[in-house]
Amino acid sequence: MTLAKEDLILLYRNMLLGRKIDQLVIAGMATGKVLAFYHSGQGSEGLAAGVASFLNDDDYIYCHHRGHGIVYLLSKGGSGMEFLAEHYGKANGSCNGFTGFHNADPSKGVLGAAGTIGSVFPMTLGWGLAAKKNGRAQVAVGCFGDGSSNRGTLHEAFNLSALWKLPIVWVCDNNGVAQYTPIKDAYPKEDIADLAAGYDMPGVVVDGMDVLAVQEVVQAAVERARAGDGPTLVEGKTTRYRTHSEGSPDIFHIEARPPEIVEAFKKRDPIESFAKKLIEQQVLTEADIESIDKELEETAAEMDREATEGGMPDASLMRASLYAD
Amino acid sequence: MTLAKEDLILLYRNMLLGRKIDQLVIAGMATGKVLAFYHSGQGSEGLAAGVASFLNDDDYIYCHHRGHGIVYLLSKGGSGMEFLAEHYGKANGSCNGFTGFHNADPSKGVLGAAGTIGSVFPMTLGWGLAAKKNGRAQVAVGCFGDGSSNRGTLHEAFNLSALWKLPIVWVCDNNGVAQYTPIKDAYPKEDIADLAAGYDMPGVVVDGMDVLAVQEVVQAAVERARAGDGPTLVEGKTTRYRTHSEGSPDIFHIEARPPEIVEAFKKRDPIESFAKKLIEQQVLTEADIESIDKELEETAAEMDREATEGGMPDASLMRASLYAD
Amino acid sequence: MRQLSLTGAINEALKEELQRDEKVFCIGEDIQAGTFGETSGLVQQFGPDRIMDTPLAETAVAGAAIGAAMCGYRPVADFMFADFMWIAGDEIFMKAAKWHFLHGKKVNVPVVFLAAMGGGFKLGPEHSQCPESVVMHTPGLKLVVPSTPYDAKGLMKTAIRDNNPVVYFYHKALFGLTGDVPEEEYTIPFGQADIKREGSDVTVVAIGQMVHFALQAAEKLKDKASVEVIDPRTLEPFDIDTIVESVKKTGRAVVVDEDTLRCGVTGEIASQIMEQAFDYLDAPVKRVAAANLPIAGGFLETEVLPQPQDVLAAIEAVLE
Amino acid sequence: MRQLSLTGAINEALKEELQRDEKVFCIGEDIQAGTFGETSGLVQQFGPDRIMDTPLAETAVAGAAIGAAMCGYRPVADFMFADFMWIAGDEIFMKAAKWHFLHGKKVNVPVVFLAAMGGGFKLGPEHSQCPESVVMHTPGLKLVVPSTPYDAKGLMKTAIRDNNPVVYFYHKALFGLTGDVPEEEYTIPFGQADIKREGSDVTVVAIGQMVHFALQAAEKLKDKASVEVIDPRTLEPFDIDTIVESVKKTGRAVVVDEDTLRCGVTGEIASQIMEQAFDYLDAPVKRVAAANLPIAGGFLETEVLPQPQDVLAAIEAVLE
Ligand SMILES: Cc1ncc(C[n+]2csc(CCOP(=O)(O)OP(=O)(O)O)c2C)c(N)n1
Ligand SMILES: Cc1ncc(C[n+]2csc(CCOP(=O)(O)OP(=O)(O)O)c2C)c(N)n1
Ligand SMILES: [Mg+2]
Ligand SMILES: [Mg+2]
Repeated sequence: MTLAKEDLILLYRNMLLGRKIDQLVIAGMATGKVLAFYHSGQGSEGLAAGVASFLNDDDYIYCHHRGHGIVYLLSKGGSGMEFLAEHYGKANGSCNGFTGFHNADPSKGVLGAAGTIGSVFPMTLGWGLAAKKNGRAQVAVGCFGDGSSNRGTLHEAFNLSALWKLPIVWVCDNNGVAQYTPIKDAYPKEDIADLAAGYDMPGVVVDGMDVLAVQEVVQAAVERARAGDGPTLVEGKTTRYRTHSEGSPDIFHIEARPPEIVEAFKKRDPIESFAKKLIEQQVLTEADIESIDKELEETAAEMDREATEGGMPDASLMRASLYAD
Repeated sequence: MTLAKEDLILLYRNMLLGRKIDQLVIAGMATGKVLAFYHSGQGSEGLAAGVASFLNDDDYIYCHHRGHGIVYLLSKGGSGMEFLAEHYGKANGSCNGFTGFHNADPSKGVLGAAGTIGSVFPMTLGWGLAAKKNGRAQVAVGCFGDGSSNRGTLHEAFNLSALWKLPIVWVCDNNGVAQYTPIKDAYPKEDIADLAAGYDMPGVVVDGMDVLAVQEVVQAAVERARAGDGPTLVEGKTTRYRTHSEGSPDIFHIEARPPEIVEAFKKRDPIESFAKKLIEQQVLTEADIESIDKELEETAAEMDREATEGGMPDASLMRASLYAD
Repeated sequence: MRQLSLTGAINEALKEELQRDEKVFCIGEDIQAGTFGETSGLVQQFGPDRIMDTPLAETAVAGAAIGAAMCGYRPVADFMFADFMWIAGDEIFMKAAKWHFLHGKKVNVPVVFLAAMGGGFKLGPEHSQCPESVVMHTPGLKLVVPSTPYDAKGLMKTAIRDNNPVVYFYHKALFGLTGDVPEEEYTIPFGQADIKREGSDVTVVAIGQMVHFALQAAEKLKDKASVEVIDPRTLEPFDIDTIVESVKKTGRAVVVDEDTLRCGVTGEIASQIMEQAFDYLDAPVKRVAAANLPIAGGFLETEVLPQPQDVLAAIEAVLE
Repeated sequence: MRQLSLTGAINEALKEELQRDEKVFCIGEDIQAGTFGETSGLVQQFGPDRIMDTPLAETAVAGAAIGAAMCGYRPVADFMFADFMWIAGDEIFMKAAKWHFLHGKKVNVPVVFLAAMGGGFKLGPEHSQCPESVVMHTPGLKLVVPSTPYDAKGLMKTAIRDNNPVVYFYHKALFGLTGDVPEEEYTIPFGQADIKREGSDVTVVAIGQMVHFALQAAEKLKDKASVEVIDPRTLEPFDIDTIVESVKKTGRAVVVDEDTLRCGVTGEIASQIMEQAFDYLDAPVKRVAAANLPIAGGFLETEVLPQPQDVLAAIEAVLE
């Protein structure tokens, strides 16, 4: 698929709106408006938008926890307002304000995610199995981080997905760090994509800061999956602009994380660099970029207003939520 | 290390005594003398003896469950009598008759094994970590099957053992089947050894029916580990002469396991073929082979006698065994 | 009436539900053959896509089932031995159990976790447990433990049709137990205890194989005392009302289960009886359960697990 | 006397034991920095080989610790959140717990599993649990739950020196709680409950953070009733004698814990009280625990977890 103008603009909007919402949550953490914790996704919007912007509503996705999945969610068609409201603990939140940070929108193939890292593997495996059984050429996309890739659940799910040729795209957001642990102290090789060969599965490394490069690689993996040729592992190299979670130190073990790392990546910020490219390629003008920025600023603010005005969560509904009827 | 005559004979004796004890347990299953279940190890004696015969007493080993580890145990210097007594549920069993099939002889580096397949990975990882901390050039050997290799614990332990360059030798007894599941329906590739590359770990395939080939490959891996160069994965191709456990059907899913498979391997029986080789190479004569056979027949019978005469297990000792003092 | 073994009853329930609803499938290790016969013969009729043999990978088996359930399927994940559920601990106790609640009631997880539990085969501590308390303790999991072929079939059909995760434990010692199972379709609602024997002097609440130990004891005591034996059949939902009603009549209660005593289901049931029938109790509720030890294999298994004479002695003790 | 926070007391105990015995080491994810400060500052003194940061791999962390313990080391495996122990379910509940017994007393497993438990931070059902009952239910695991900095330090030193697997849960809400901690070396033996407040009208058994809720309630009620507050400090071994003695004096008991009610530790403790002090009880033992729901995040967390007013109300109720 070659991208039409509106496709390119969509990618840009998904990244930009995601970052604006990310900033709102960060602000909300400072004021106590956000109730639990927050793991900012700034720095990996390119990977997230490139992965999720052109999936179908009935494709399943397990969003990575960076930004609590906001860019994946928006790209998949989910609601930013509900995302914010959930973080504010409000009844109009994506999970009725029961959780403080989870997403769920089955109508968009967003079936949720767990608080334990590495659950992406068994859950996405099951969605991929269902997708294959459905026989409607759906795909399941499982997104995780470099640290998550150390969980044993990866091995079992990678093996079965390859063995059963399930329509799954495994996406690793390799930002080089897991909480305070640099990847060199978590995995002996350079590329996590190298794990794929052990399962006869293609493993592809892509520049996660380049939304178009990601989109192209993922598109190929999605087509391969839809065609019944089985899973692919895509590893996107990104960075984490901020600390692991708001308020936590920015360290490798006990030393400061070398600022050069982030600085180098920031020069290739997925949003700014893509804006530049869109202007160069005359897809958009400076003025367009500005007006999109204004528009999305308004959109985010409106979402924030609506989320903030949400009612308190319903305790009796919560008590009635242990079981499905 | 090139093997001296007595080394070659030791390999032969370890395989042969192991098979004789295996046959005693099978007979005991039939008479009800053996209390739990039994997973015969006939067909993989060559791999087991080749792996364990020349380790030091202070090297740790996690025995694979085939033959409930008997050939590994004997090769490591453990007691066949205690092995039998444990299976007969007697007080003189390796675990005081508390378990019916477990082994433990810390003085020989046999720290035990679990009833759940795949525990070999985290446990051996810990022994390897201790070995490295001890700084006495010990190794830890973790033995498992092709089916076991599907457990997620493999990924976590392989990764950490490679990352930390632990002195571990991972040994896979690939007999092509896990209970009723042929490996082609459990893993998409031909060689499990291919998993090693994902961890920057050497992966070696060896003919598990050839005790000398195994010994050579394992020796190299052990030396590598002792030298501090990290773990190696050794995959030995073997077969399972008998059913998964005594009394269970010999099937792939629901069809009979093709007899040709076992027949082909039996032509290369690790014990018979090694006897032939020893005679050809004039290490032993036909007469020697016969007298060794007689001798070990007696040894096994004597072990059986002593095990059978063992007293009933001590209930009060059992109740006092919840905790170490 | 037509007789079936308990395993045969489970097998028939699976077969009927597989026939009734194409969304139902079975998944697990070596289930096409069926390690205990529970799934034997199904693949011949329904094919390998609906009776799925898997590699030896418990987190993947659980995940495949849980994930597919979220997408509208009704998987029965067979864990062979109940002990092995620990290996998929996160998937069963944190994913399946909490997912529906955690996602604002938007996603259902209609999965059945099937596993054989209990001792009697001298298989040692990793192949003999009855992990009932851990399941009953976990909000979001329903728990079925049948004691007869009739209950086994009716409860399995209900489990598969339930829109929530259901753990279904059947006891190894009852595999071959035969009993009446009507040819006609029937289901048994969750949360309805069954009075297996009526009595007026003492109430015995027993689960799984222990129901039979209790019935034997009741028979032995029939000239001395009238023993009521109640089988909850499902531990979640739990029918405490039937039990409390009985205790108000008898004034004495014994709770029998094969799981480890401490923090087991016996303590929970005994506490609920005390809370709701304290003034009716003529004696403290007595508990019979496994000793606080791993389950020994070999000859000593009987020293750890509750035996028929222990149940008998406990009933006699509360009657004094 | 010198004041330390509860986390600081744990940290000091680790430091002293690391100094005392070179076989002691700490292992876990991001423990060199220390997610909750429990291990902070140790790597600077003891180096990365004894304060080991690991990849995100719970079965490997547990296995590395358990396996090394079998070889004579005394690892402290830090699981960050108690909820994550489910991920190493097989390793902790089937390997560590059973190994010594299973291998005829020939192999010891002196490992400590350290984890923060409990709610109060609105982190939802996978970061807020108090999985006490599951541990207490498992033969072979000891269980420590401190409520003060003094207890936290003394019990940690005992835990590290114990030759068996010990699970050590400390409550998130108590991280910063400060209290007296002597400079001098001391340890606290397992299995000795501590009477945190003496009283004669009602016995309140409370665990972890609940000890403080109970003490607040006792203070509020001091003009109406004399409340005795008992903190078991270790749930295995469990000091039932001190509790029974108290109940024989007061005739009334409330058991308070933050873990889920059903099959929780409260039912076990209530049952043991009934069994050993039935004739002394003027009212049924009352239980206060978490509702049978996953632990909601956000504003609704307080609707699921026991609150101070719940403890107060329960005490008032048994006093009627
Ligand atoms: C099973 C589990 N272990 C540990 C944690 C704590 N934790 C949350 S995020 C995280 C780091 C994850 O790193 P990575 O997968 O690389 O994702 P990133 O945060 O870097 O995007 C850790 C250790 C958890 N939530 N679940
Ligand atoms: C975790 C776990 N799952 C399943 C089983 C049941 N089981 C015992 S041995 C076995 C097959 C193991 O196959 P493999 O590792 O290839 O060893 P083999 O028996 O073929 O030598 C199975 C499924 C078990 N004991 N533990
Ligand atoms: Mg990362
Ligand atoms: Mg095999």
